[in-house]
Amino acid sequence: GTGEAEGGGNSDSDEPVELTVGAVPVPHAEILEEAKPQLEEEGINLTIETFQDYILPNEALADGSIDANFFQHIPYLEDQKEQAGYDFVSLGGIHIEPIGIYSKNIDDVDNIEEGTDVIMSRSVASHGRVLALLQENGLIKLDSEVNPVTAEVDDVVENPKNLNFDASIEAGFLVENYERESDALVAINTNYAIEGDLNPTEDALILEGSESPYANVIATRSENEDSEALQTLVEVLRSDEIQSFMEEEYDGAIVPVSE
Amino acid sequence: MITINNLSKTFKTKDHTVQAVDDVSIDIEKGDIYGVIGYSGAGKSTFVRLINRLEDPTDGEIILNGQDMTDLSKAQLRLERQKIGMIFQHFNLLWSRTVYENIAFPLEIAGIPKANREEKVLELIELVGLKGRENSYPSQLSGGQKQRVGIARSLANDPKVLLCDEATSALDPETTDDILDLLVSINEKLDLTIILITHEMHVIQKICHRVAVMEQGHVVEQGDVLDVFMNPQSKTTKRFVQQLNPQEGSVEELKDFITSDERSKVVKLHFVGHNAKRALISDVSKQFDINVNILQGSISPTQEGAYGTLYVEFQGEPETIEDVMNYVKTTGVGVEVIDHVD
Amino acid sequence: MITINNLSKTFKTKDHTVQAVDDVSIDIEKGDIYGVIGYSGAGKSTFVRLINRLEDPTDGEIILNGQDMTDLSKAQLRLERQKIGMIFQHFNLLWSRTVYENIAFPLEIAGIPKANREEKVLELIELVGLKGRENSYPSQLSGGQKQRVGIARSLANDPKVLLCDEATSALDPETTDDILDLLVSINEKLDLTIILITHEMHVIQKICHRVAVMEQGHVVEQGDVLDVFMNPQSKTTKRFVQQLNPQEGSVEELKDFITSDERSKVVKLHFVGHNAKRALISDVSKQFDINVNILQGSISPTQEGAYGTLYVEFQGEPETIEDVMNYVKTTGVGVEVIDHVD
Amino acid sequence: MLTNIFPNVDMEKMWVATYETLYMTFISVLGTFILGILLGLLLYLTNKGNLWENKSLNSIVAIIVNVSRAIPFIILILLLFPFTDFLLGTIRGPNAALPALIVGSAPFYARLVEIGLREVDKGVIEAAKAMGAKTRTIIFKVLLPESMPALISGITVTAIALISYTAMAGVIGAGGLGDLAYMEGFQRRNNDVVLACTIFIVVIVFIFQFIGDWISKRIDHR
Amino acid sequence: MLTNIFPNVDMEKMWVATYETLYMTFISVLGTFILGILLGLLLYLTNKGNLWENKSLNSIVAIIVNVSRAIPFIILILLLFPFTDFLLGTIRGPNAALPALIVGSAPFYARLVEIGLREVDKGVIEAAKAMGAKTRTIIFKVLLPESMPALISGITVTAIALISYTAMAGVIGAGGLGDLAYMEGFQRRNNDVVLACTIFIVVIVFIFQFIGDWISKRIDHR
Ligand SMILES: Nc1ncnc2c1ncn2[C@@H]1O[C@H](COP(=O)(O)OP(=O)(O)OP(=O)(O)O)[C@@H](O)[C@H]1O
Ligand SMILES: Nc1ncnc2c1ncn2[C@@H]1O[C@H](COP(=O)(O)OP(=O)(O)OP(=O)(O)O)[C@@H](O)[C@H]1O
Ligand SMILES: [Mg+2]
Ligand SMILES: [Mg+2]
Repeated sequence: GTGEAEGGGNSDSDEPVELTVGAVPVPHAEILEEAKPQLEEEGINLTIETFQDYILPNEALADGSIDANFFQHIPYLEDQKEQAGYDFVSLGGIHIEPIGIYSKNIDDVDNIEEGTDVIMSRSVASHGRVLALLQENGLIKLDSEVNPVTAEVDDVVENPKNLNFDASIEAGFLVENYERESDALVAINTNYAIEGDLNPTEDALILEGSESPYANVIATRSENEDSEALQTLVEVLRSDEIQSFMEEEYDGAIVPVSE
Repeated sequence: MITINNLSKTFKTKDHTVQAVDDVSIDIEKGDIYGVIGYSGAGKSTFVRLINRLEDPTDGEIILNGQDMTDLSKAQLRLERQKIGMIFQHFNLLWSRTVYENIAFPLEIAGIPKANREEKVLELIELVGLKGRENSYPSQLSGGQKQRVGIARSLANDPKVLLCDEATSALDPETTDDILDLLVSINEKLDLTIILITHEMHVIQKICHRVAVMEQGHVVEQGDVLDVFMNPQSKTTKRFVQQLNPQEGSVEELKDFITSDERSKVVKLHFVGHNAKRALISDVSKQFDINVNILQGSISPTQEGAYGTLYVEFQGEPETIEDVMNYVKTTGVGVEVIDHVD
Repeated sequence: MITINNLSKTFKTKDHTVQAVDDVSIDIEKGDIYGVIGYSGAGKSTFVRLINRLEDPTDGEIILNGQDMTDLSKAQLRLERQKIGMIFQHFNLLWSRTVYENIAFPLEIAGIPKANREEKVLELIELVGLKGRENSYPSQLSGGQKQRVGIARSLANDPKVLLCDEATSALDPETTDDILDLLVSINEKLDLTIILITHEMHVIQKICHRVAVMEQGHVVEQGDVLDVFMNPQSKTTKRFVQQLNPQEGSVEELKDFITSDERSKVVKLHFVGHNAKRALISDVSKQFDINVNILQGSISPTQEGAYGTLYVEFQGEPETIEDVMNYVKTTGVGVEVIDHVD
Repeated sequence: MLTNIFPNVDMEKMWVATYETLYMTFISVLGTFILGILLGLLLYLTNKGNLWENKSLNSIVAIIVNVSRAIPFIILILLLFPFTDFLLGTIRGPNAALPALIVGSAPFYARLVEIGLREVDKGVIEAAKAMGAKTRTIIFKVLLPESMPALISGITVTAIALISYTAMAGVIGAGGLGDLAYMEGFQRRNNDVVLACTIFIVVIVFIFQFIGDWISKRIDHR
Repeated sequence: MLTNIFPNVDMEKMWVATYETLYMTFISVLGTFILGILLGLLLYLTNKGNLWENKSLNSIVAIIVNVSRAIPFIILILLLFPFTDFLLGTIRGPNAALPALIVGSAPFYARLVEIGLREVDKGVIEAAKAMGAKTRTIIFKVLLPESMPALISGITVTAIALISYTAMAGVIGAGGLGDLAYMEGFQRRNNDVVLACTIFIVVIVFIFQFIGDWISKRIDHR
């Protein structure tokens, strides 16, 4: 609970500090898992709570049942803080999962035909990100008054190729859609792409660059901002060992960050 | 014991009202077996259900042991009902309970502690002849055995009155006799008042002391069974009395004997009660120069003496036949010339 | 018309086998109303269900119009069944169909085009007296009316044989008479062979020409109804014959008359058939110095003549009584001294 | 005024979603009705003492029915992807939801059908047999008509369950009111949208229940 | 050998998930049984011609039952958050799934209870009344015991549906076999895990069905 987190970081103490962090299974929970031994050395006993959606980890953080969470990027965090009035802070980014747009039949952005389907996850949190990526590649134009992070399909103002957006597919089904809906563009989060035996760097038609603002962060309640245990957690996650684990394990599909 | 005054019950449904029981007044004495007979829809069931207030009367009063059943509170009514046993045509046993548990049910309802129930239940099981079947479920019993359980159950709370609604109508003739014998013996042993609904005349004949005949909610006739049998007034009653002697109804076969010959007359003889002259035919044959052919009919014993009808043919001189007729009248046997059959 | 040879049916269940029908041989002639009577479980239903192969016989043959029912293919059997009507105790009407549609059902099954059905159905509705109720559903009919629909339905395909399994057992006595009359009239009008199962003796008495008595799968007695009535051999048959005259059974009341007095004897007189001497009592009274008291009993007409039993008391000198007994025997009336009642 | 209480509700989207829900429900109810009756008849007929008594066939059908009743819907969708793709050439949209909806609810309905068929008076079936009826005639002219009120009230129950099921079909882009409530209401924290969708669903439920009750009353002449 | 066919199956995780599924199913079956019988009794007793005849109360209960039957599960979870939080102090894990599971299935079971109660012979109820029984006695000694086989086979059907329902509770971290199949099997394309979970689920289904059939046979003395 909260109490332990606040008193955490006192490595002189014999009692290990309990830390509970919420995460989605891949890759966040796996990265945390990898960090466990190092944290133990630092006197921190890490418990990982896995979540399947993007609303509840923040709810759980708000009601105090976890000390921090590790699943979201800054734009989403900001948006959620605004919408739900959370008093959260980011303790720093750990990695970027570049989102990619894949297609079985389309091999070049220039060959995208009129009326092509664009399939993306039903997670509202990622819609803006996909749309921003499409905008960067000149396929659509978003309403300039809208923050690209929270943009919705409705905010597309220019759509020269008449792309057809389907933004309601279960994220877990995206790879299956890539396989079967061969004429469509499918925006797949990197974690699902990896699990679906896709290699983002090779298979993606469009891949987010490392300049992406979507670094995944450790988030916690403002009151915990100075928690030593959480600071230690961030440090460990940015350590060389963990960073090289990410690079190797995820085949370049995950880009570690350290700022 | 039970006095019913001007009892009425009207059912109102969407499209019409039914006067199921209409201004019925009856007196039933302690220890009576009181029969109520009538055709389907006559209001018999409604009548008996009014007595224990399964239906609320529209009008009238039911005085049971000096207690007016119509002005009881809910709680009082429940207590009162515990003193009225009821037996149903379809037994209405709980299939989820054994014979023992079914009979113990009214005792549970009356709040009698478990320990005190056992003796009573076993005694009743013995009484209705089901010893050894305590742990059977109703589905393992024959119709007659089920009705015995029903009877035992209705007696569990030592009721003063037993209501039977077509208690034997679902049983075959054999079993019916069996159950009726049981009812008579209980009536005698426990001095229980029994009100018995039926549409079968022979049930009335066999065990009832008094009878009321219902038709369209009215009691059209009531009194001692023999009185009603002897002088059926209403058409309904006549038809029921006929039921008892089916041959009496089918008088068509008499046609062949009804001729215009003055020397032959078809006569109906009606024997009623203890002093019915059983030797009548023999007497007449001796005293008069006349032949008596028995055509059809029957004589049977009832609770109150012999009862029956014989159709006979008198053969002889017209004057002799006339004399015979007059003689028969003096013996108390009913006599009637049948000169046509319709 | 129907010849049944050594018919047997064994049911095998987990824990025991039941020989429901056991080596039954019966000949039924065209136009007969053939009754089969027996207690519950005697195998009556199984017997009749074997005839139209609702059950497959274990052994024996059923020859119907020269056709052995036991070696038909499935398709042939279906065709053959269309020529056998069947009436059920519980009517077995389709509640989802109107009277008209229920009666048309066998015609649909036989593949008769819709247009051709109408005439037949309306004719049958007329025959069973249900005109005007064509569009009623079974739930809107009384028991008797339902059975009329059942009868009409069974006649739709102009069957040569009608099987009735307890066709009247679910009906009240009134309605039963009604339905039996209808069966007789159909039998006469259409010269239909009827096999009629029942456990009620008066049904047999009223309409059957011939009867078989079943007991535990066997036919213990068969023949003309009157023959069987007159000389019941088996205990079962005797008990059934008693059913017809319930008073005959309850001979307890005779006890009071059975004394050790040599000058009084209780005698059972048995009248059977067309030549039953109806004037017997009158005759005896005239010819002998003896008094005849009628105690109980009944005489009734059957399809084949009068039939009945009277219990009488002879009062007179012992020798005279002896003479009377000998005289009665010469008249063809059965006579038997009752010296004890059990 | 309504826009005050429901500031985020877009009526056009609501109608589209309502149409999608009704479309999916109607078609899948139809499919469930047919498939369920087939399976239910099989269960009934192959049971002991019935027309096609066949212990092993009965067990196989019973296993299929039990298993598909227990498989979670999302797994069912997944397992049916190849079939759906083959049948419709797509795995997205309302149509693609239908196979899973039907396969998910037909076994449940089949059980209700079986129960209904068991209530048919054995005597009536026997009467039809005694008249020389073919099995087909018995099925179509006796078993189904005589159990129709039970079949109708069963499909009503199933249809109402299907309405809630269609929400789950949102995961493959089938849309509908349940999905709208999740996407626009829950995920965007617009409680008014959740409420509006719930109201719409409830109204649809009542209409279904009303129609079901009415039909089953009309055809019940018992 | 088994590890050859199921290379990705972690038996420890399987047992944990099985435990979670069983835990959620047991508790929610229990809750559904009690709440469903309560609602079913209310539906029955307030119906026309019955002990507590009350048209408006009957309509209210019927509406509650119909509405909660139709609300999609995910929306139901959401709507119950405040209640769950108040009751359990958390909105995550197997326990937090229980309110939604129970509220989602009790109305369905209530309908089955009502149907079962309607089958109780009116004559038997009347007999109890004629003996002077209180309403409570009639409920506990007549209505419930006499309808018990129907109540048991109803809860069996409901329990099997609940097993598939628990998979959806995965969204709030409740775990269970359905969730394991989705998370570890489907999402990671480990078909062996999907298969293994499905087999476990099917086995559980059969055990439930067997127990249900056995009990209902044991107590049915009709
Ligand atoms: N609850 C009710 N609502 C409306 N009408 C009723 C009700 N109960 C009985 N009736 C009507 O009251 C009349 C008398 O019915 P009741 O059941 O008392 O007749 P019964 O003599 O017992 O007939 P049966 O011999 O068929 O049992 C009938 O016309 C019946 O339709
Ligand atoms: N399908 C069956 N399986 C096993 N035993 C059976 C079956 N059908 C009938 N029996 C048995 O065969 C015997 C004869 O039964 P059947 O129904 O023919 O008698 P019944 O004379 O018609 O009796 P009831 O008057 O009660 O109708 C009974 O002992 C019965 O238990
Ligand atoms: Mg009645
Ligand atoms: Mg029989």
